[in-house]
Amino acid sequence: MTAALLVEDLHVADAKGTPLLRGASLQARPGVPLTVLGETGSGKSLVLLAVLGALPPGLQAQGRVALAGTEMLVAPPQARRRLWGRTVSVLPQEPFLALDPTMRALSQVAETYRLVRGFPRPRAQAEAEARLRELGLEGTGTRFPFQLSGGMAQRLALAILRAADTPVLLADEPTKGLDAPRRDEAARRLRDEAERGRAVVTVTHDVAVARALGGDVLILREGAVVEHGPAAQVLASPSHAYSRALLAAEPSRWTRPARPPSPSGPPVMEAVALRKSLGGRPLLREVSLTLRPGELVAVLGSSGSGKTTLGDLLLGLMRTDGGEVRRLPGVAPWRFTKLWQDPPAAFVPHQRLRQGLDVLSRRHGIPFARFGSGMERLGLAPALLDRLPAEISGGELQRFALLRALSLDPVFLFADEPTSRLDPLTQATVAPMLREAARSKGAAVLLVTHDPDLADALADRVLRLHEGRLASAGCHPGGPLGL
Amino acid sequence: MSGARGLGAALLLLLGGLALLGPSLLPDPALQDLRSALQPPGTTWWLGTDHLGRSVLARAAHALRFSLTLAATAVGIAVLLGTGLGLLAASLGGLADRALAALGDATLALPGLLLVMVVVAFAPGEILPLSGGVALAQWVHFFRVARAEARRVLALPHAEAARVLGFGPDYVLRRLVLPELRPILLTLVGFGLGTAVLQVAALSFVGVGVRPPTPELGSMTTELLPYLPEAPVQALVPAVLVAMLVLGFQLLSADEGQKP
Amino acid sequence: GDGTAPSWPRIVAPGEFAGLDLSRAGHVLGRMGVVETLVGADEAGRPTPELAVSWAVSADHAEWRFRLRPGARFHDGTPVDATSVASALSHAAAGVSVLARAPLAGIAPDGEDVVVFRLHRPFAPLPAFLSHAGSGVLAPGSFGGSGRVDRVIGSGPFRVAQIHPPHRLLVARWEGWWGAAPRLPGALYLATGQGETRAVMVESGEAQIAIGLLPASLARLRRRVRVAVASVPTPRVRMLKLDAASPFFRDQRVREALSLALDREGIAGALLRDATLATDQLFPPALADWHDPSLGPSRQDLAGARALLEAAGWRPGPGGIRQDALGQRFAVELRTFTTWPELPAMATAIQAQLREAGIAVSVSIGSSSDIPRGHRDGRLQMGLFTRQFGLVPDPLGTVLSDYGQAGGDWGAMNWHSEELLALAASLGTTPDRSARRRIGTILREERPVIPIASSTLAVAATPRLRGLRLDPFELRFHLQELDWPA
Amino acid sequence: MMGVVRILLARLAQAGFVAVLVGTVGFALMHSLPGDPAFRIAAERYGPDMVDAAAAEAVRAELGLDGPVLPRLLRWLGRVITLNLGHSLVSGAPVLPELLDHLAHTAMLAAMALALALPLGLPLGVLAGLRPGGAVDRVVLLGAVLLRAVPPYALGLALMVVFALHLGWLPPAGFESPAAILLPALTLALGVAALGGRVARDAVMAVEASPFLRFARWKGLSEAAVVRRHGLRNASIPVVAVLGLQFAALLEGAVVVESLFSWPGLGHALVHAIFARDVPMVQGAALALGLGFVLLNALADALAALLDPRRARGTL
Ligand SMILES: Nc1ncnc2c1ncn2[C@@H]1O[C@H](COP(=O)(O)OP(=O)(O)OP(=O)(O)O)[C@@H](O)[C@H]1O
Ligand SMILES: Nc1ncnc2c1ncn2[C@@H]1O[C@H](COP(=O)(O)OP(=O)(O)OP(=O)(O)O)[C@@H](O)[C@H]1O
Ligand SMILES: [Mg+2]
Ligand SMILES: [Mg+2]
Repeated sequence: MTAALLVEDLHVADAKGTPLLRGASLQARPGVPLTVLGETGSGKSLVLLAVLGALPPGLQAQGRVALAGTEMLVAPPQARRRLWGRTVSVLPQEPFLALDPTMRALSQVAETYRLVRGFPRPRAQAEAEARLRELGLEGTGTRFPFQLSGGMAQRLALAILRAADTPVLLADEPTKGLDAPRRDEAARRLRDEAERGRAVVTVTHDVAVARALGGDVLILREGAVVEHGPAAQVLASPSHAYSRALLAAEPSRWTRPARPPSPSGPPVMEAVALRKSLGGRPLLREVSLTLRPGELVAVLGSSGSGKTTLGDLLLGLMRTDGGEVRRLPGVAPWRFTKLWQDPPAAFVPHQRLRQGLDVLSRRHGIPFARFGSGMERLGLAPALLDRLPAEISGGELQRFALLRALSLDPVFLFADEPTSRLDPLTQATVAPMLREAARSKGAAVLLVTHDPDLADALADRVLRLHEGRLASAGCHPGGPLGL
Repeated sequence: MSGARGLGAALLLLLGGLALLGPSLLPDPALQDLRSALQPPGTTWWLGTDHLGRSVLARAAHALRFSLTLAATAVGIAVLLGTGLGLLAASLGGLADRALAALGDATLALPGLLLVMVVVAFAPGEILPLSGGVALAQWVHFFRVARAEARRVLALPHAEAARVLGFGPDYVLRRLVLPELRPILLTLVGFGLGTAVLQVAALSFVGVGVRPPTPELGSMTTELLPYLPEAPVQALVPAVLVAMLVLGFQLLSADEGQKP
Repeated sequence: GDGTAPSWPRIVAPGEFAGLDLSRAGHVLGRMGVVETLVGADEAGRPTPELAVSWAVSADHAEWRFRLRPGARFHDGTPVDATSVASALSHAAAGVSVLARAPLAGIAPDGEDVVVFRLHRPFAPLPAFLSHAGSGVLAPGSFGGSGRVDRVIGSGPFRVAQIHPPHRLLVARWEGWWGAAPRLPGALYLATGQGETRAVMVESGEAQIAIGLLPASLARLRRRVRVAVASVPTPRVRMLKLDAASPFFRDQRVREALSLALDREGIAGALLRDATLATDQLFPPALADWHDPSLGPSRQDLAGARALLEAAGWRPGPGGIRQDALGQRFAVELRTFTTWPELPAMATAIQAQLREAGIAVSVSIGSSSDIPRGHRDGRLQMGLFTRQFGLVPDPLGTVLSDYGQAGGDWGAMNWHSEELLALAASLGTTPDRSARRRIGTILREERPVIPIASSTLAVAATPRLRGLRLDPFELRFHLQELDWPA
Repeated sequence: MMGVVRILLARLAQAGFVAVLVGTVGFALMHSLPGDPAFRIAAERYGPDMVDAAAAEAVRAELGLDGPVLPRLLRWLGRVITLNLGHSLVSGAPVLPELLDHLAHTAMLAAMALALALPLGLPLGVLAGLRPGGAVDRVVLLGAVLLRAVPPYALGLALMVVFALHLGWLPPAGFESPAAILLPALTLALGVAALGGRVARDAVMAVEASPFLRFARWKGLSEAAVVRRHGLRNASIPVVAVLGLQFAALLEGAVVVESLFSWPGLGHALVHAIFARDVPMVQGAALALGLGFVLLNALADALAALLDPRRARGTL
């Protein structure tokens, strides 16, 4: 059987000639899922865009990309466009940006059935509802994207991908922000697609997803393929040093820190009996929480349970329906800060990163050099500073968000899925910075994550948000978290 | 599209040059020769003469200076006032927002002509009261557009992020809202300039505008219109100049709309 | 449906009407043949019988008796009798109308068919005053409780079918008219302010008659086969009014200099498209008794004007503007208005021409009322306007009100002539042609006002329309004589 | 439900505020104009041939124009609640019915102008925005600019000559046949279409650059579907804001076109009223327009909220 898609020796460089991809090659066959793992910023998303024939203007590509017999690098735009939605479909890395802000969720799924696949309206509607249901989104069809939680938006994008039912499916981090059952569910759906004879290419940072998908695995680093082979083989016994390091960096394998000294000092942030309803439904029923300096508390909870809402209430970005939030008095307001679940949403789209940091440094009197050393620690190349937020990879942007937040010397940091777009190896270097912010700078950090291993590895306390209430999810260290 | 920008800049420079230098190089625009009324363009009168036998070229140059000054002043005031209040309303919200919106409605509701007449009554035919009057009639447009756009941008997450990062409303409005507002503002400014010229023409039409013999682009067209069949060039020159002015601004803002 | 039918011609004219009573709508109701007057006027302005078949003045000139037309009826069927005529005209005389300016002591019926006007003093032009649109006869049923007109019931060949001030009047043939039955079943009057619009409307067949064409469109329309253009001279003169008490115009030589500085033929030729309209007589050729055809229009004579100004003590000063011995600049304001579209352009031409003579004129364009008001409060220096000497067909009335002892709102300002007053008084009893000419001469020599150009009334109509007759006094359209065969 | 009531009440309060403001300021402005009202009214009533000092004095006596000013304003404000706007100083007729008639004509004209402008300007603007710098964009830009640069008076006359005279398709002016609205409406529409099209083009360009539109294409939707379902709605948000204003401007600003086409609308009447110092008429017109704008803006805001669900939250 021939490859449904073929990438041979793909080179991509930016306008200045800086290489972004250096001779990547891969192929995907129907029925065999291909999973791409790799370092953040290594070019995974670019490969997918190249396959789709939608590389951003300004980038130059060489090599060969063949999709269902069409040479995507040289084909005229109309020829490429004809394949979209019929031969190939894609789940972009940032669902928040891909969804039409003014269209209801169900319509965004149903229009694929109706307009691309030509189903009559009632059937399209029914199919779309089924897709939503499969992903646990029943009842959200009439909502607009801004009324969805991060994980729900992610699942909605996945539903749209599945609705396309094309021979080739490209999914860029389809499971980020999902809790384990939903993640596994999503992975199983993708594997099913492959088993139905589709060529499925999935980019992920989650080794568990790669395992669940099976098929072939490819590991990318600095724009080149370092390893390629059947999942079982590559995941179990990687041959390349980088692959080994990458796979060994899963949070579950991190060494746990020593037990912290029990926190003292006046609470930085205190919530008493918070209540909040959204869309007419009570979301937080009674949430109380006390955070002291130096404390890192993790909150787990299923997608849509109100974690982001809780953070917004604490930071005063949303009004409470009842209860009280108390902050440590006498502290500048910006030292209570937040890492947004969707990094692109929090960056000014028309502002280059350098400019963004520059105004920040001037606003708060932070020497710009401090950003330099921070970037080095976070593995961010200085060249990235001159790009727009849309021109760097998801993981790079997420690290810039972290850099920005930490530079303000926060006393309280609400970190909403701060590592969702990072590969395990990078996570392992970045995540400790959060702990460090708490330990050595005395900040109170409220970490939201879906990854119990990560919570377990970082947090002093782990809480669980369930049915509008916060409960302790076990005690540190090491206890089984039983989700 | 930077070719378009260049063209726009060139047009505006050309017009600016004509307005700046023309009056001193060309004959007195009020000089009449009734027996040479409505002469076609030729070597004596490059653009012909009007119904009173005055040089249309000389009048056009003077009119351009007058109308440019007037339109720029009027639109300048209207943009500053309208955008300023619009941003203020959007960022304050609540009662202040509603009060400002009501003020805008009230200004719109008061007949523009009445406003202009009252302002102009202080110094009939003077450029500043005229611009003031026109600005008074135009500021609401900028106000409402600025307010709507500011409300939209202020609700976006990156505006929220800027606030969390400790940036004040000043920064948010200047760096986040204004860049989004700029393309539409530029478009409106371009048309606003043309509208200002035409508004003054409409005022002359009802007898409130400039006093004779001041040449002014809008009323030049209106005056010469009855003679269009006999003297098409003369009647169209002022309109063409206004068009070039508006076009220049539109071209200048040509690729502003393309957000990166 | 609005009752219009394709066979009802449409007339577009500039005049709007601000209400129903004759002081506001008389000019429209009269022209459309709804309201009649006791006396009409022929092309030369001579009185003709209308609702009155004959009239006579008593030997002491103190009483006029008008015998009414037998069988005339109002549109509501009631007879036009002496009582209703006397009450309608008394009503007009009490309001804003030309009748109010006549020296009336009372109007009373004498029997069924005679109306008697008693006067304070002899007043020869009374019949002419009675032909003015504001002196129309409305039926008693027209007046509501407070004496306001709330329905228009006239006695003319056409009755009101619909009336919507200020734009629209639809009239329908009235079968009970005393004259020969009109051929037209009805007609529509539409006030249309813009001359260009009227021209296009008649050219495109949307209107059948367009009254008052702009000079610029006239030439074009004359070349069209789809319209017939006709014009008559009217007793309307464009003129400058000067404050003869102001330090600028006190001296008659200055007023004469102004007149000499003007290039009337240039103005008339360029702006009115007819150089022959230039005139420096107050009374245009249309007023044959008053006009002196032996006097051509005075030519522009800048040298003469400068010399006169020089002689009057106005010496050249800085910037080419003259100043007097005290150093006062000869800078004056000229007020005009836009009701007649040519006035602002004429003001601009005058401004340029006076500038040549060393006089700085600033032009202020406002409302027509600025001129009478400026006359009253003394602020007016110069005014440019048009004056209808046939406001009543005998200009004597206008002369009396404009050039009397105290001058007139639309005439002299702070100027009068004993000789003229005496002549005018004598005209109250005798129709003396030489006295009339003499009045014209006095005005021409003393120049309390400076005439510039006379007027024509230009009308365009569908050629198919038969029997169109132009009225120089703009009192009637003569619709009852029109025929518009299909 | 409570929310709706609250919004309605707020709008009502705003309307009341605007009414009082507009009535008072209009009154004050009219009284600060130079010129003697008695003369102005007489000129408007009796025409230039008949206006003189005697006529002005008669008007002054009839209307009691010399009385104190403040009580007149208070009386007006007191009566407004009962919808009694007084009588016109010129025609003597009650203001309200006259005003409603003018307003109806103007609203009809404005609505027709908008109805003509939208299908004219928006599609062209959208096409131009989809291919900025392309042929359509250039032609549309040039056309828009020319249309906005020609005085409405000239534009109207040109249309009249072409459509009424040469082609004979439409009546040139007047309000005798229903078709007579078309030419004045078209004259106004061309200007609105020019601006609306231009704003639409900018908005489409902005939306065109957004990631969700790219994603809509990746979904496989046809270009038409992409534009229709995702482009237009998002791009129409700023367009609605601008067009709402244009409509407002049309209500008042059609003076020149109305008098050119003899359209018995508010603009024309208003100019006359201002010139004639017909204070109750001007106050009434300003009041009607003010309330109209409050309503119009409420509609525009509602439409914006409908188009942009994020706005509907109301918490900004
Ligand atoms: N439009 C662009 N212009 C210039 N450089 C770009 C552009 N888009 C991406 N890059 C750069 O190309 C490199 C690869 O980006 P890509 O988005 O493919 O990374 P990725 O492997 O998907 O990483 P992540 O896991 O963080 O999403 C990054 O260094 C990024 O900064
Ligand atoms: N404006 C809104 N109107 C109605 N419902 C809303 C609105 N905003 C959020 N919601 C709903 O509130 C719930 C909680 O959202 P939140 O973003 O807090 O969830 P979360 O716990 O952060 O989920 P995730 O892990 O998926 O990010 C979701 O069901 C979401 O659909
Ligand atoms: Mg990526
Ligand atoms: Mg969340």
